[in-house]
Amino acid sequence: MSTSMTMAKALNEGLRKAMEGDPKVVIMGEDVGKLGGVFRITDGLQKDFGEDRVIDTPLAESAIVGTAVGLAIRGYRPVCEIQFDGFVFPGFDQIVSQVAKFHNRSAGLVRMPITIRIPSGGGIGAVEHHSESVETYFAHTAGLKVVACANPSDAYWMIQEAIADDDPVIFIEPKRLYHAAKDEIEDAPTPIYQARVVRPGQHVTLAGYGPTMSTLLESATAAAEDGIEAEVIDLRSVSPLDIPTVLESVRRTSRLIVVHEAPQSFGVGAEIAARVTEHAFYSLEAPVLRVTGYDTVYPPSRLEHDWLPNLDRVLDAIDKIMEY
Amino acid sequence: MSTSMTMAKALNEGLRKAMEGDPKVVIMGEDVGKLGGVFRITDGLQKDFGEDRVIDTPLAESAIVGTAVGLAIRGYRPVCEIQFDGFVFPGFDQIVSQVAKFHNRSAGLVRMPITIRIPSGGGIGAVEHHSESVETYFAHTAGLKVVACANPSDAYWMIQEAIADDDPVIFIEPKRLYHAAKDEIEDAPTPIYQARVVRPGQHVTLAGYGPTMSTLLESATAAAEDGIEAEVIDLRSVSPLDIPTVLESVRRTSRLIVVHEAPQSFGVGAEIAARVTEHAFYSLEAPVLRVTGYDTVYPPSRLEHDWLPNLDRVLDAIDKIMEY
Amino acid sequence: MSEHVHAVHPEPDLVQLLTPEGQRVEHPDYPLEISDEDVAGLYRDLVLVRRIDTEAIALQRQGELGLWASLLGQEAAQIGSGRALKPHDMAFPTYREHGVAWCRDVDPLTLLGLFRGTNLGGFDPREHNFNLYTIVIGAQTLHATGYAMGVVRDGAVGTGDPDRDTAVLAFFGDGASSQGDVNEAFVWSSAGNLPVVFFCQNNQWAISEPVTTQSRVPLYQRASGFGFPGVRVDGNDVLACLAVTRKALDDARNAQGPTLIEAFTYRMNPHTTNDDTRRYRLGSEVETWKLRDPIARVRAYLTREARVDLDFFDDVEHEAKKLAEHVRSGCRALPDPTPESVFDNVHVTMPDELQSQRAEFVDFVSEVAS
Amino acid sequence: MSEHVHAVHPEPDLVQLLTPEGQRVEHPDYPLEISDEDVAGLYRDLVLVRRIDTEAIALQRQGELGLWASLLGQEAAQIGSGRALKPHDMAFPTYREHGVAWCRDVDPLTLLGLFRGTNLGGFDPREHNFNLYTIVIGAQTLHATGYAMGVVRDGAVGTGDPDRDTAVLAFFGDGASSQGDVNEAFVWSSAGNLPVVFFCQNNQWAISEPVTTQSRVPLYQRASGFGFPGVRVDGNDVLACLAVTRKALDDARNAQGPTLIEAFTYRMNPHTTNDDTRRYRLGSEVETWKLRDPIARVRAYLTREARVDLDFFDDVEHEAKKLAEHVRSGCRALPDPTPESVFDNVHVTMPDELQSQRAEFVDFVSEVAS
Ligand SMILES: Cc1ncc(C[n+]2csc(CCOP(=O)(O)OP(=O)(O)O)c2C)c(N)n1
Ligand SMILES: Cc1ncc(C[n+]2csc(CCOP(=O)(O)OP(=O)(O)O)c2C)c(N)n1
Ligand SMILES: [Mg+2]
Ligand SMILES: [Mg+2]
Repeated sequence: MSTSMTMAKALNEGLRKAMEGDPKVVIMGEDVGKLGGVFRITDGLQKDFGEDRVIDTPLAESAIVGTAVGLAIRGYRPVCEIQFDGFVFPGFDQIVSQVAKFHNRSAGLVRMPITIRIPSGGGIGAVEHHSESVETYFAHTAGLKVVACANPSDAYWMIQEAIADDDPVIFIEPKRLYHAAKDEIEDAPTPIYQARVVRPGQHVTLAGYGPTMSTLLESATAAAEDGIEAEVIDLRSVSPLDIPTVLESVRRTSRLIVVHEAPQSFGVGAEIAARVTEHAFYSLEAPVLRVTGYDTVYPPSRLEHDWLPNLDRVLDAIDKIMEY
Repeated sequence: MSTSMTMAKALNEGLRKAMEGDPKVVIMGEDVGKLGGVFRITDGLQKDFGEDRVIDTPLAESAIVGTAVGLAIRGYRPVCEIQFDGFVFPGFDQIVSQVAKFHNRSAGLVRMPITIRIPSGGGIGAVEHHSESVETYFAHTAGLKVVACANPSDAYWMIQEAIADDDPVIFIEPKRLYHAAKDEIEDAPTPIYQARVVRPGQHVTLAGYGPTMSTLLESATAAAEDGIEAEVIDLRSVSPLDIPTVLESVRRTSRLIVVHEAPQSFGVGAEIAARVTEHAFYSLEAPVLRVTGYDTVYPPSRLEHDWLPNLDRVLDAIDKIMEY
Repeated sequence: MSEHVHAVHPEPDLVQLLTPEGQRVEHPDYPLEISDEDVAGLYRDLVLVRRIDTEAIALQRQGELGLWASLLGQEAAQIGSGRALKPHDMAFPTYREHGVAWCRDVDPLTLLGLFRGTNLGGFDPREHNFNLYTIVIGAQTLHATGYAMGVVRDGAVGTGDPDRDTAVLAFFGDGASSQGDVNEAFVWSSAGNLPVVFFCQNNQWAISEPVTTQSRVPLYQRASGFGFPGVRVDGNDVLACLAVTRKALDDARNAQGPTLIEAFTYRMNPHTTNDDTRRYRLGSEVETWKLRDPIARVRAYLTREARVDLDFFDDVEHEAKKLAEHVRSGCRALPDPTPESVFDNVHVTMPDELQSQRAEFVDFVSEVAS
Repeated sequence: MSEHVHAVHPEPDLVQLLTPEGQRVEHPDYPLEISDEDVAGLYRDLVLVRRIDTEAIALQRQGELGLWASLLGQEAAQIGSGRALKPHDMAFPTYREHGVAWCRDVDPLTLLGLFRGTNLGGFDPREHNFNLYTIVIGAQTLHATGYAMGVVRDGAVGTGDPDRDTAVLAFFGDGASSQGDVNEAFVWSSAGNLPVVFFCQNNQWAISEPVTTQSRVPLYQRASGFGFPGVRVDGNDVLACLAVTRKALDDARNAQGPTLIEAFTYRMNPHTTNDDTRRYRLGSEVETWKLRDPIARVRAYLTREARVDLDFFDDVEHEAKKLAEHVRSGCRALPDPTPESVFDNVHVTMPDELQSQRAEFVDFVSEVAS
């Protein structure tokens, strides 16, 4: 396989590897078969692995997740595709009350190695319900892990690690990056639940995940022109959070800005701010700032680029935090 | 009506007032009719207002909420009862994608004056799914308001204000307080979205809502014996948050502890910590501390009292925060 | 899931009043008295809504719309059912019922905002008794059911007063029939004997999935399990759709409870302008269905059997051209919302926290602008 | 919702093999060859599970259990269906199938932890092919459906090998029939022709709501709308429940797809030990159903028609006493979980953040203790 590819292709290859590696891995969802999913992430997999392993399901998210629970009890390792972020909610009960709890309820005797893939976030000019950021709902739910890939290499490796994990994993895929620039696939994975410093810096730390990482890197480059060296961290895992990596950085920079697309209030940024402030109270020169979606309904697409965290808003926050 | 009553009775009286005051108010849910609900909150209402206004629905939460949306479009003001916190999830999609968004999607032309009552939290020795704290999911959802009553008087007034509000309101009822001690009903309400200082103090601020308020007050009393005067704030509204009231207090006490039953991570405490730290950074002598449920599945009832925030854990946090 | 044969051929139990060849046929349960003018009126509707659809697709190609869900092939199902409604009845569409919107006198431009990305619907469902488009599959069937509960509570069913008795028409697709919400709507309307008619356009496909992925029996049969009548109608026959829906709506208004109508039709275009049908269906299937075109049969009937003025067809063509122009220019003229408008109508009264987010945003946007 | 008459009388379409008077009757579709020993065995099961139930209620009164959901009146439905299962079949119960658990050789004490509050289930469903109790109404029907998908993928259906072919039995109640999940389970198993049998115990009540709140037609008819067979059986007739479930399970194993069985029975006790029936139902209704007691008719049959040893009934009584003692003492002896165990098994591997929460908790608990 070529080692340079888009995120969409990387996910497709990662899924293929997972299916080759374990006959118990099954993919299920709406239009994942012949169509290869509306984003073509499962392209060709039904042809190669058959209809029993790549399952075009009836149109019912609660059943997609609920039957995955039954498949897991029977010893399978289901990978559910939710067609768009906004459509995970009909399956919410099965995820939160069944998938997340089953292992615990069975005293650890039954595992739920279920991966729920969710093409997420905005920026693609879609209609309503197609640009939601739903990670916080799951991060607040004990028993679930929530990760987000931000580049092809992570996409390739993380999807395999998520599927291999015996715990249920909500796998956030930044849909607007699916067909963005190709990139090299690294030879080995960075462990899935570890954050990664993607750009070193000493004046301020920028932490994000998934769709916002490119914005963070551009911001760091722009800030560098004004002599501000921003350290950029790709959290990769939203739950569990790799706080030690963030703390190590903040102890050096004394400043932290968290960025995400989900609405600000009660979002991921709040948890990071609370935890970092608790553990690095005396290291902080300024409060943790958040650059996020606003506390509104996701806007009509003509307005999404004003609404989403962008370069200007991050630079603005950097100016603000440097003034403390 | 006697002016001293239990929270259960106060809610019942508040609902009765709301129904008397507006013929468009309808109550709907499982067993709310003859039985008066499993907690008897709607006791006698069907007898007095008829089966058309107090509706025993089929067993389907998505439909309870979804039909409420249709009733609202037709001009009704539905009050939905979710039998227990853990059973709101089958209705999650209708709440998050329809109830919360409809007013916005209609450009403000259609209002969703829907109140969703949720008996919440633990401490009653119940089986699984009957002791969940679900407020954070809704607080993170733009378009919804989330409030919690902590005493009979607030229960009486807040349920009426929630029903009168033209925005959808998630109404959190701390079920373990339903039949706790009677209390006086005040002559006038404190506006529903305002926090209230329920005990003044100058050394540390304790903020909570709903089920944990009694624990906070006991903790303040106990702390006072050691000469620590804790100011106790009943937030009352989780979303919107009345941050100004908290800030005013914290600027005096320089210390804040937030308490809630929901799991700690990505919970309400995180948002309060993040916002207060941002706005009162230089006033804080210590990081905001959180005394909350742990990041686990709600435990079997024999363990819930160890698991829940309790007097000892709050006092422990007070000692900790005073050491800064 | 096990193997299925994908049946595209209408079954014997299909109600038809106008054959694909344009022959008027009778059905014992669905007598239809209709004047030539009225048939001509339906023809006009069919042609005009197809034209709206054609224009919208073109506008999407030109980048004026972000997306469009075409109704091509489903005109008869939508016009037949739409014209069966009385003004005070209420319709709950999915995202494809542009033909029903037309019957409700909703200006096509009103529908475009959602697809252009200038709003999320943005109209008042009560103005034309036509609800906002609903994209979350099946959700609107519960809204329709609840609305019908309201109708009952308003005493607007079974009074015998034609201006008062009200019915609700809920649209959904073959794929949607698998959603919990849709089946809960069946449970409620049957148990509550509610004045709601469920109109399922079985266009054979849910994006790339054939209807057999959802059900191994005809969808209209679903109703019987819930205790109310179901009927399958030729969805490409505007007269049959009109007659069958009229009867069901009358029953609803007369407190006879719900009916499920399965309009057996076909999605001639891709699911939306984003879709690529070559991956999952055969062109030959589309060809078969072309022979059942909903417009051609009415035109054949009008030319052969009815006495419409000679220039009727030209007039409709002319009208279609004017409508097309209205859609084209109107779409381009749709105002872009102001950035700060994203903060409007999240709540009836804006909470302080959102006020300050808005203020910050406004400063910021102007700052960047300057 | 409109008015309903609450029908408690079995309809003609009810499958019955043993009358309330203990008369053996034949049913053309459900011939049952059964030895006196086996009938005696069923009698023993019925008596013993009723005794478990009686003891559990007493234990709840004494504060040893926080809650109990009584099966009184539903013994025949549960023993008949439970005994129709083969060891390698899989059962998915609600929270009331103590009788089915018994048939799966699950020690009654295993069920008590959930109700005592010492665990959340805490056993391995695969040990006895009996799933954890599921309290979220309807959720388990989808788990059963998914499990059946696994069975198909394992090639364990339709092979003709009795030790290999596997069926799944999903239990739910009359109220649950309204949940989206249950209807989605019907959609999937029908479209997928899955080896799952849906066993609905229509005990006439969902807490305080009569079955007419959920449906105006018999529940077994629901299946036809989804394209698979439904049958109503006398849920107080253990022989009929056995025969009907056996046939349905055989069909499932033989790749004939799903069946819905409605066991027409009655919840003789309150919904749970927390419930108060006086608020919503008449004692006379309970009296009527006492005449249809599932145990009395088997005893009548055995005494009248069968040749069981004279002391058989005494032996069963004696065995019941011993079982009661086992339940009583066993319940009191159930170990309390250690406080820190709440952190176990949230994840297979405990994340660092949870580790530190645990550490803090452990220090804290010991601190307070000391
Ligand atoms: C709950 C939900 N899940 C998935 C989707 C994505 N989606 C949009 S349309 C569609 C297919 C709908 O098929 P059908 O109900 O037959 O209607 P049609 O598009 O054919 O008119 C799907 C899966 C959605 N909009 N909502
Ligand atoms: C999703 C959900 N909603 C509500 C409840 C509360 N509840 C527990 S049992 C019950 C009634 C169930 O009735 P039925 O399905 O007939 O079963 P039965 O108890 O009669 O055996 C209800 C409403 C629940 N457990 N789950
Ligand atoms: Mg379709
Ligand atoms: Mg029942």
